[in-house]
Amino acid sequence: MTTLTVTDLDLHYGAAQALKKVSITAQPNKITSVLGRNGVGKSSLLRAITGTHPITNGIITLAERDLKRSAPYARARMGIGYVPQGREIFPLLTVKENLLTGYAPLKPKDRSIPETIFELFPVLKSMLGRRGGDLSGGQQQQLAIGRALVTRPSLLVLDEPTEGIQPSIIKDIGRALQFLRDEMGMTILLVEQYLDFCRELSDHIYVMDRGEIMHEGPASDLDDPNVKRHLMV
Amino acid sequence: MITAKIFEKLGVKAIWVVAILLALAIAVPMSNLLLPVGHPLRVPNYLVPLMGQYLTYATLALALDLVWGYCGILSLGHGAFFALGGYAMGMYLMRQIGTRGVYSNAVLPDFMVFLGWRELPWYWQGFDMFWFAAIMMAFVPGLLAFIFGWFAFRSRVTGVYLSIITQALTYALMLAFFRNDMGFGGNNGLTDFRDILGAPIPAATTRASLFAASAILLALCFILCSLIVRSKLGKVMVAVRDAESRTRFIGYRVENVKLFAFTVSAVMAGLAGALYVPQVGIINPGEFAPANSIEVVIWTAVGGRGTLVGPIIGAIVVNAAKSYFTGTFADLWLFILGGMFVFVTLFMPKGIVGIFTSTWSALQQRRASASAEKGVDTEPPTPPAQKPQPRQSNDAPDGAKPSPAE
Amino acid sequence: QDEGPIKVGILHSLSGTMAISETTLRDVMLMLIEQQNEAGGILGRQIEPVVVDIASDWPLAAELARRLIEVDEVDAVFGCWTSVCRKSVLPVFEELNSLLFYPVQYEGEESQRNVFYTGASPNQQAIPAVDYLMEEEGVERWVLAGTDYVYPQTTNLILEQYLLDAGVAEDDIMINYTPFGHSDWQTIVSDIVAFGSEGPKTAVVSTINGDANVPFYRELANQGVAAEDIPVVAFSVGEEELSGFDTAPLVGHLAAWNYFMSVETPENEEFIAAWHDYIGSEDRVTNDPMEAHYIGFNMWVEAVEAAGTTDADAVIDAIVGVQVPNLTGGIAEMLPNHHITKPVLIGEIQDDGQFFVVWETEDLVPGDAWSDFLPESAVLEADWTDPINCGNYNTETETCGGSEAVAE
Amino acid sequence: MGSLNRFGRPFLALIFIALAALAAPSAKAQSVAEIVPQMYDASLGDLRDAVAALVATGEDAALPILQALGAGNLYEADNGGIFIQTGRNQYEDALTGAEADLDVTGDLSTIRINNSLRRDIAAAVGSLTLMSENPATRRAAAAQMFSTADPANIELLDQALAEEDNPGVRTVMEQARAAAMLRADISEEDFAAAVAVIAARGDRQALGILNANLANASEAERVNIEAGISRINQSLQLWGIGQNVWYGVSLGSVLLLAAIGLAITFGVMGVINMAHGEMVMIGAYVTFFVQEIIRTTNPGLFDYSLAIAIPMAFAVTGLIGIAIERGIIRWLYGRPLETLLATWGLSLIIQQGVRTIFGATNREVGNPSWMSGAFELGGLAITWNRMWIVVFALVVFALLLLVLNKTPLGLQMRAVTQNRRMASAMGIRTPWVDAMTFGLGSGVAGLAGVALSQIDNVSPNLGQSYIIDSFMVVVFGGVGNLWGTLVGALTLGVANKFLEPYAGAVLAKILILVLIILFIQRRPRGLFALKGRAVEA
Amino acid sequence: MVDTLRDGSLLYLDGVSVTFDGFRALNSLSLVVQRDELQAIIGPNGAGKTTMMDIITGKTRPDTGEVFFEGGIDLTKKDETEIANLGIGRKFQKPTVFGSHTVWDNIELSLKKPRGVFASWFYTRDSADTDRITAILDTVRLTHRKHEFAANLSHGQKQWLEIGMLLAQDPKLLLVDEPVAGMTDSETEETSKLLKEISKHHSVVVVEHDMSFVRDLDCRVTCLAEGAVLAQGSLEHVSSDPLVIERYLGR
Ligand SMILES: Nc1ncnc2c1ncn2[C@@H]1O[C@H](COP(=O)(O)OP(=O)(O)OP(=O)(O)O)[C@@H](O)[C@H]1O
Ligand SMILES: Nc1ncnc2c1ncn2[C@@H]1O[C@H](COP(=O)(O)OP(=O)(O)OP(=O)(O)O)[C@@H](O)[C@H]1O
Ligand SMILES: [Mg+2]
Ligand SMILES: [Mg+2]
Repeated sequence: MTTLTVTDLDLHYGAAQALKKVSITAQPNKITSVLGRNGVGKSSLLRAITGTHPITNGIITLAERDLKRSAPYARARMGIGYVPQGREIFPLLTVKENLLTGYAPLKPKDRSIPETIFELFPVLKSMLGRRGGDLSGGQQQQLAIGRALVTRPSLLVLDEPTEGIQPSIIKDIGRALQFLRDEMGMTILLVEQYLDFCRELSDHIYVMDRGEIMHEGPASDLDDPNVKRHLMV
Repeated sequence: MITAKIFEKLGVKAIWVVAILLALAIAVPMSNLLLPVGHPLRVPNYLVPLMGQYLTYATLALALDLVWGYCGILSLGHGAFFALGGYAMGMYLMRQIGTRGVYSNAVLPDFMVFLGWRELPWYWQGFDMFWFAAIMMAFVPGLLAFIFGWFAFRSRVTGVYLSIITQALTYALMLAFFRNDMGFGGNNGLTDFRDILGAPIPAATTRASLFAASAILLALCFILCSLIVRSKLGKVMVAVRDAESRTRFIGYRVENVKLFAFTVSAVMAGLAGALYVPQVGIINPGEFAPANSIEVVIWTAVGGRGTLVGPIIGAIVVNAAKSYFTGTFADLWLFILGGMFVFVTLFMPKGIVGIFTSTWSALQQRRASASAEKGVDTEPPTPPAQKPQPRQSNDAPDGAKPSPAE
Repeated sequence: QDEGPIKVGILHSLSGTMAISETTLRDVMLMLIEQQNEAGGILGRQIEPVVVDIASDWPLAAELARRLIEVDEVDAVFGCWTSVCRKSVLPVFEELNSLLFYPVQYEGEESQRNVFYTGASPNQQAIPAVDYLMEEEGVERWVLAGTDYVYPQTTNLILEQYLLDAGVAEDDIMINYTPFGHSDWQTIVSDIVAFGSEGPKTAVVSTINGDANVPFYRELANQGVAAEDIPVVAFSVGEEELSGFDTAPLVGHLAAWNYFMSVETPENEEFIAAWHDYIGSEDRVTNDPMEAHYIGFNMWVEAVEAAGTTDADAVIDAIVGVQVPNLTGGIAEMLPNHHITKPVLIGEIQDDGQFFVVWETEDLVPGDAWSDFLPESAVLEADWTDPINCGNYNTETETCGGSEAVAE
Repeated sequence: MGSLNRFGRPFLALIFIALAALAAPSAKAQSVAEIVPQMYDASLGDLRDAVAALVATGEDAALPILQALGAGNLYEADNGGIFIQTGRNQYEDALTGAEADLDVTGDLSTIRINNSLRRDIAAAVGSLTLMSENPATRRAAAAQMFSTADPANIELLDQALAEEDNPGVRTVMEQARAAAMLRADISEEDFAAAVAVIAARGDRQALGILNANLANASEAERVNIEAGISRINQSLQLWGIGQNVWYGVSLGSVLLLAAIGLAITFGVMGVINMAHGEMVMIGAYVTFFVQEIIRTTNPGLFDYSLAIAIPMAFAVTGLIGIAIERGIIRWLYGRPLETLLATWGLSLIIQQGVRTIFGATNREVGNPSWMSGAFELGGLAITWNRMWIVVFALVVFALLLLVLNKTPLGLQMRAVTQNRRMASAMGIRTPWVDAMTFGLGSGVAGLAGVALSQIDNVSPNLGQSYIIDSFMVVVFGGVGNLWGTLVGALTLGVANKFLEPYAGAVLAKILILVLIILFIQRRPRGLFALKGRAVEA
Repeated sequence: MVDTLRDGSLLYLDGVSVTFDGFRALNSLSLVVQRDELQAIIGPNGAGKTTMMDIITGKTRPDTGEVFFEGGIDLTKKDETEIANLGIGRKFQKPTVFGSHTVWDNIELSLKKPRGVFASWFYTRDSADTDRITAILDTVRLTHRKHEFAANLSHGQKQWLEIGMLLAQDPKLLLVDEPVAGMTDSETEETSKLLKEISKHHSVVVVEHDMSFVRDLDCRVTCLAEGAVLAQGSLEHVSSDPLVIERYLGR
């Protein structure tokens, strides 16, 4: 089973330390959320897990395999799908080509675009020939999520996936995540600021502040004043 | 207390650089002229014009740094402005030969005589007067840069497109100046200079004066660049470099900022070229060769782009290396020089100056961390070891150590 | 002070665009020096070559010339190929009073006290070639094709005047210039063919320089311009240039030089053998500028021996009148104008990349510094011996023009 | 030599009478056997006499000797013997036909001739072969006579025409006859007819003949000729435009080849690759190397040398490219401008390296037979090497387009260069893709080198002369767009060739540069500019 | 009639259409913003909200339609710089800041000052400017990072910096594209307070998808869809529109 464990993680940007001894676990069939104010290190944690930024210390394991030395593409091949903050669409590739980049870690026989993506984001289907960079912000966000799903991940890592997306589709995304969790047995790690969304979906939450994990517990803890304190300005 | 204010605006580093340059302007000529031959401290004759030449190169590199390092305009044609300034000086020097040319023609330079020209072309008029020539040394490159920049920046030509058309510009000028019909001596260019301002060029005193003039020009240009770079205008330039369109949306006229920097830079390059010519004794269309302009970019990169001091160091180091190696390892020097460029890129990403600043900041940091353990929000602005990478610009900014506003 | 080796500077481009031609000259100089050392050197002292690379960069040439003379203290310098190189180092040699031996054919219009021109001046190459075409091939129409720089321009100016004087109509002369390193010759070759198809016999006089020649000749070959129909006579194409491609389709096109590798004389055979031996390859060719260095070096050696010193002034005095054998069976003499006497040979390209000499002057031609076909220079004379001692003596006003008049 | 021609001796005798006029007035007729030994160590003047004498003999044996002399296959031996080369290191005695024994004869050396002698021989051989059994030979002989245009040939041509049944050869013979007639003293109608025949031919050679006769024609004849000339000029002018387009296309294809590798390393990857020219140069040296090996081991393969060189050059430069990417470029992603510095350094090193290994001088790269010469297409003269280069450039372009747009590798290449980090997170093996992309770009540059070795110098400077043009083309066409590179290269090529006749080569080049500068003002992102949000930051 | 509407308004768009490669992003859009008005714009992804801002700020030229500022100024004839100097400031959907400048310098560059080359060259910061910058930094809570390079900020911090830069420009009309994306709930509340405060003396147009934020703003709401206005009015009114629910809010 694809359990993700992160132990005592340190991460630096040059001299500045962004993560301090961070440890989390994400279980299969669960949605694990990480919350915190701006700049506390949520995205940094996800970058560490996906390998897009090097870590200074600590251990990351996926299904009991150590990821420390693996390049991002190797992690993608182990089943990590990543929806980064800021969309990171390939701007000059068409929507279709953006989706096709997800074929890279797949075996030839698995290479197809799941229909569910278009059910979830119908707008993508009508825009397959358009360049990714021309899409509106929200459309790009939808594309980014769709693109990650093409790789058939066993661990899905999402960094504020609802940012800039219209309310109706946010609801769809929520339903889709539940489906992926419940029916596909996916491990889902979610960073989100949108508390209502989190509360509704999450099985387990972590709260960060200043590069450290300050709290861990079930989603209901979100209403705990101790936790709220970390999310206040 | 205007001087005090200027000093303050210049910053300590610039004052040091200027002081060193001025000291050189005095010390080198004195040592060459006053000390007896063979004295260990005497600067030998041949080194004086050579060092003067390096200083003009350094001025050129500095000029490029203003547009490239700060404004993000990678000009691959800066040699053109240098050469135009040089030609203006060359034309003056040619006119000074007078009847001492081989054909004893008081007006026409030798090459015109034997190619059968009957009278001096209109664009040669006035170059017998130094003041006129001196204005042209700055005006011609400045005007060309202004016109070129006016169109290019208004049309929003940026990035490699701009780089390549600057290259096309210098290349076209090279081909044009190669033509004998242009009246600039074809590929032989202008040579055989005798006097400058009445002083014979080969004389030691003239050489020393030219050296001093080069050092002073460099110092003045450095002051000018520092004043620009350290002002808010300098920050706008960097902003343009990082995110040109964003700058527009704040309300700055990007094209004017670029045009200003480009023109000022071209004028500096032209003046440098003007001082270069009497010290090497020739100006020919080879100076317009695209490869020459690329070399200027390389000096700047080797020294450290966007630092003002870097290009000066880079120009001197690369050229001194070239002088030394071409004379000493005639067969190997390209390996050495080429290897040096590769080495610098791989191991000194911020150029030679970057090595100093990073050791300096490492030292500072050690001191800072020794004194206090603060955490993520450490107050002192230590320049990050990792360069920030704005996504939209293809021009990775570096250097330009931020001078915190306080 | 007379102890230790005598130093000789070698000032050629070993990199950049001109390396293609000049590297060989560096090698031949090293060979000559080695030979001289084996024969006991000069004045009982060994010769030490000092090699620098001017990298086809002319300001650098001036800088390195200065360095050779001032820092390395060489007694003579052999070097340069292009005119601009010579022009840029010339003030240095004048200022520091040293010697330069310049081995390449050039446009003339110059004579300087410190420079010895061992290559051909226009009257030793261009004019005889045109004469040959006029007389032997009956050419009436002329294409003067050159690279756009001073040597072709001057040469063509002289030739044009010469042809007009010989009664050729202006319409029968076509002048065409191309940029350095021009590589697409389709249009120009077809223009030549068109010009040549207008009736009378046509020839091309090529002053195309350097790299541009290979693509030019390849295009000639491919468009089938045969030597029997439109012969091309070149002044800058020698054995070295021809070694870059297959010359079979070009057999019969011409070149005018003062030396060809194919000339069969004992001196030449010995020289070629020594060269092959030195360079370690039988495939390497010899050419005219190499011979010029050979002559120049031997002249310098003779002059130094005669003067008993390497002192520049003494050598300048001693060298005028020095005679050394050239490689084609004649004698080269250093004239008072610092040019030398040379035979003029016209060769036809053969399929092995060599030239077959089809014509040669009966007598040696003395090099003329100032062309008689340019109005301004017709009255000038160069003579570096007393009493004139001037590079541009005006025979009409009987004065020495230029700086010397003022300086002396 | 058996039957030399279809008509045998009587006819030959006639030829020789006709040729007697051409031959130098030799005192008395000699036999071939007498003349040949005189050719040993003869001066050019003596050789000329010998040729005339040989023609005058009227013997069959003269023809092969003349042909050999004209082709440079006639040799003299140290012992005074004269030999004809029949094959590689095979010589037979010109008189006896006996195989040469080098031990007896001593060294053999070619008998050299000059242009005017070559012309004489060609004329003589032309006359002698006019009756050959082979139509191609007859045609060549007639063509030769056309250019000689000697009235003495008229009778001969009449004879031949009477027998000729091949229509193609007939035409040429008629034209040759007409050309000769113009020089002879003939009636006005005949003159007009001859002019008509020649004008109908309509090419430059015809123009030459007409022009040549203009000077000494009578008033009436002149009108005739002028009409002929203007007719030819008109058609030539039309064809001239086509010819210019072709020159432009062919120049464009050279630019395309030179630039297309750069369109990958620079256009797609964003590496300011100053070492691109050196990859082209290495490709040319690979060609040289391949040809050198073929020359020494198996000369028969020479015509295939390019076919062998193409994959070799691609592999060699591609591998070098991969090595460069792995060794240097990969440390520089994210700092594209620094690649300029590193690759500039590399280009210096590679140039000097090649200079050290292969020497600074040009190396000989030959054209295989199928790359030599020209053919006519209507009024267009098309040289084979240009034509194959155009084809090659288009094929390379098409293949590249296919790779880039239709293969997973192409998609991954584009993804990686647009956002390396994200591509990696998508599971794309970025180091591998980077290496492949740079290798592909370099390999294509190497292919360009193979083609350029056929038209230009193969020297260490080869690359330098193309690098600037390559950047111009890529930028003019629009960075990152392969079609732009194609259209850009062809546009610049054609524009250049249309400017050249008016402005001269130098000004044309300057004008092109100015046009590029002005064009970029109008379209700041090149011809095929990418538009939309995606590109505007 | 129409003219009086235009003259009285700060921003007036009428019949604006724009097409990209055949795709109609704005379809005869008409919109009026009054002086000192706060207006929220919602609408599905791709409705054309950002494109509308592009048109107002001169980044994109409309194919047809009128865009007037302060009644008489035709914005379609002006370029970005002129429009910015007329007093229209913008926060971009995707935060774009000057990465190699410090946070402080980012704000300083944006301060409302003469923008000319020489004016910038000879500019010296006076204490009023310093106070203003300090105040803005406080507002956007970046005081503790004022010496940090902007490139080193987290995504949310860049959003804040953009808002700070917008404030510093002190424009007459603020166009704010998705200001609270990536902010915590409490920050969202702060932002709405801030915008309401500003709108007392400025006109503000806010684009957002966060309904609770829009509710907090308590202003006129316009819902765009497929490049045209779908509904307009109070939030209650708009959000009860069945078309809005179907196309935008979802069930
Ligand atoms: N340059 C362009 N080329 C092609 N299509 C474009 C371009 N610019 C915008 N579009 C299209 O126009 C439509 C409107 O885009 P816009 O960014 O204005 O939407 P939006 O309302 O801001 O959406 P979001 O809420 O997702 O930010 C989108 O469908 C987008 O794909
Ligand atoms: N590329 C970078 N270089 C230097 N520092 C960085 C970089 N990226 C982030 N940081 C710093 O690291 C810290 C953590 O940033 P991170 O992006 O992980 O925050 P976050 O929790 O995701 O915030 P947000 O909610 O705003 O996205 C911040 O203080 C930020 O300034
Ligand atoms: Mg984040
Ligand atoms: Mg938007």
